[in-house]
Amino acid sequence: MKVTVKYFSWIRVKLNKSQDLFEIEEKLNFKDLKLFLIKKDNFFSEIFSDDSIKFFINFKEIENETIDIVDGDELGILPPVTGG
Amino acid sequence: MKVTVKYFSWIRVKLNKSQDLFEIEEKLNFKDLKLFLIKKDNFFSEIFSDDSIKFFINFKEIENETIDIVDGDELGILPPVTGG
Amino acid sequence: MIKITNKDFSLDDLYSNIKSHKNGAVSIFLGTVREDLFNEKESIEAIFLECYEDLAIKQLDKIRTEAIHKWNLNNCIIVHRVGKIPLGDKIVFIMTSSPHREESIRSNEFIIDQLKTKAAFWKFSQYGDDSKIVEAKEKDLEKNLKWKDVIKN
Amino acid sequence: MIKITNKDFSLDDLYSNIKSHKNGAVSIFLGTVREDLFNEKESIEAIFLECYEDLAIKQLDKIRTEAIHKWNLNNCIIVHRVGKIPLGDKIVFIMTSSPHREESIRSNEFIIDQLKTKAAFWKFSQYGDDSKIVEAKEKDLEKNLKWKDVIKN
Repeated sequence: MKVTVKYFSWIRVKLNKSQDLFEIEEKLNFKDLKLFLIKKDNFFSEIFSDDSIKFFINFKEIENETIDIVDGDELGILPPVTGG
Repeated sequence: MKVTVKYFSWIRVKLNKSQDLFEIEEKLNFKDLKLFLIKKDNFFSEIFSDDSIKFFINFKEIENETIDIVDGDELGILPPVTGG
Repeated sequence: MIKITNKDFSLDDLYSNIKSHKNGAVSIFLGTVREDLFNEKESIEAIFLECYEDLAIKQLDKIRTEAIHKWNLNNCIIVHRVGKIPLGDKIVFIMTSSPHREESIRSNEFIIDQLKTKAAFWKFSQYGDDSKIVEAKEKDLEKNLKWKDVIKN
Repeated sequence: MIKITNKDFSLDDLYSNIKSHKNGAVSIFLGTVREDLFNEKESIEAIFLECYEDLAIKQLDKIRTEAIHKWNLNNCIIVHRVGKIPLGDKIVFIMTSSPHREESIRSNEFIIDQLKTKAAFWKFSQYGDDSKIVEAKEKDLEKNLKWKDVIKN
């Protein structure tokens, strides 16, 4: 299955890209996805331990980390917002 | 001396005019002017006993009724305002 | 800037007068002609706004100056229409600008609350050739009282 | 109406969308680009606004719907600019309309407080080719908390 990960603000700047498209073989939930991403790039361990960052699956904030990830899902990784 | 009296809102409508110019011989203060006006038209006794009406001499609200009236003064008689 | 006018006005034109690199926030309040001004079933056709202009200018200037000092505003514009005003049209315009939003918002509300009870304007509603005086509202006087401490400080 | 755009916009055009005989009050808030965005001596040249558009639209729609229901508004328009925005230009526009002023004023403040902490936009300040991330403010989070009881009711 394909999972899009979108980066914003300082994360986008640091990674120097606004998104990644990952091809994933096994069925997984958000907890597993985190481990998958950390294995890809250790920078993600910094992201996932930062309390100020919020995670959205298909434009809904993740409340339960056991939520299943399915083909076509979009994960948004959001530092604190500063609009307005 | 000449004193202009300006009428607004329901008072203007009731009197069917927006102002009067009075020629006054004697020296007087605001208290005297009230008596002068009541003598001219008894309608003024209604005006001067209505707590909701405010009186301005030369665009300043009257705080002390003993204020002297001088030539060219303008008295504004204002029902409660309803702008905005 | 304070203006009393018998013509409608452009928001963009007024805004261009206060646009500044020093502003982070601009608040605008518009009072407009509501068809059920009396909360009655019968809809009005227009309103007529009467004004004691020389006094009103002084009163608006006092309110504006108080607001600018109290909230340290960058700028403030008050425009009030007079004469016949059609349904839906603008009656009053208040614009306040400041570096941060707290000041523009608070001061804007202060000005409209003050203006409602302390500036020499009177509304009449019009039905055809008939006109009717709009009564002053107790509620506006109460809203005014809440600013008592603010302007004392 | 909710709009995310990379162009400046006209206040008069936006106002014409909500003009109505049912309105007695219209409140507008504008956030604009302040030169001392960092409270530093050095003035910025412009800001760059980044947005997660699909999410931001949903978030703004939720805030707008909450405000309309809570204050029984006649209408509400939110416009947010993205991309490069010059000094002094508008960043965000919020317009609320209602029969009486209390509702348009309160709801307008609610929306900007919510938007500041709950909509997927990010500011960068620009100095020449350099850009710098604008840090989120504690104060905005606090302002948000004050609406907790309002939106629970």
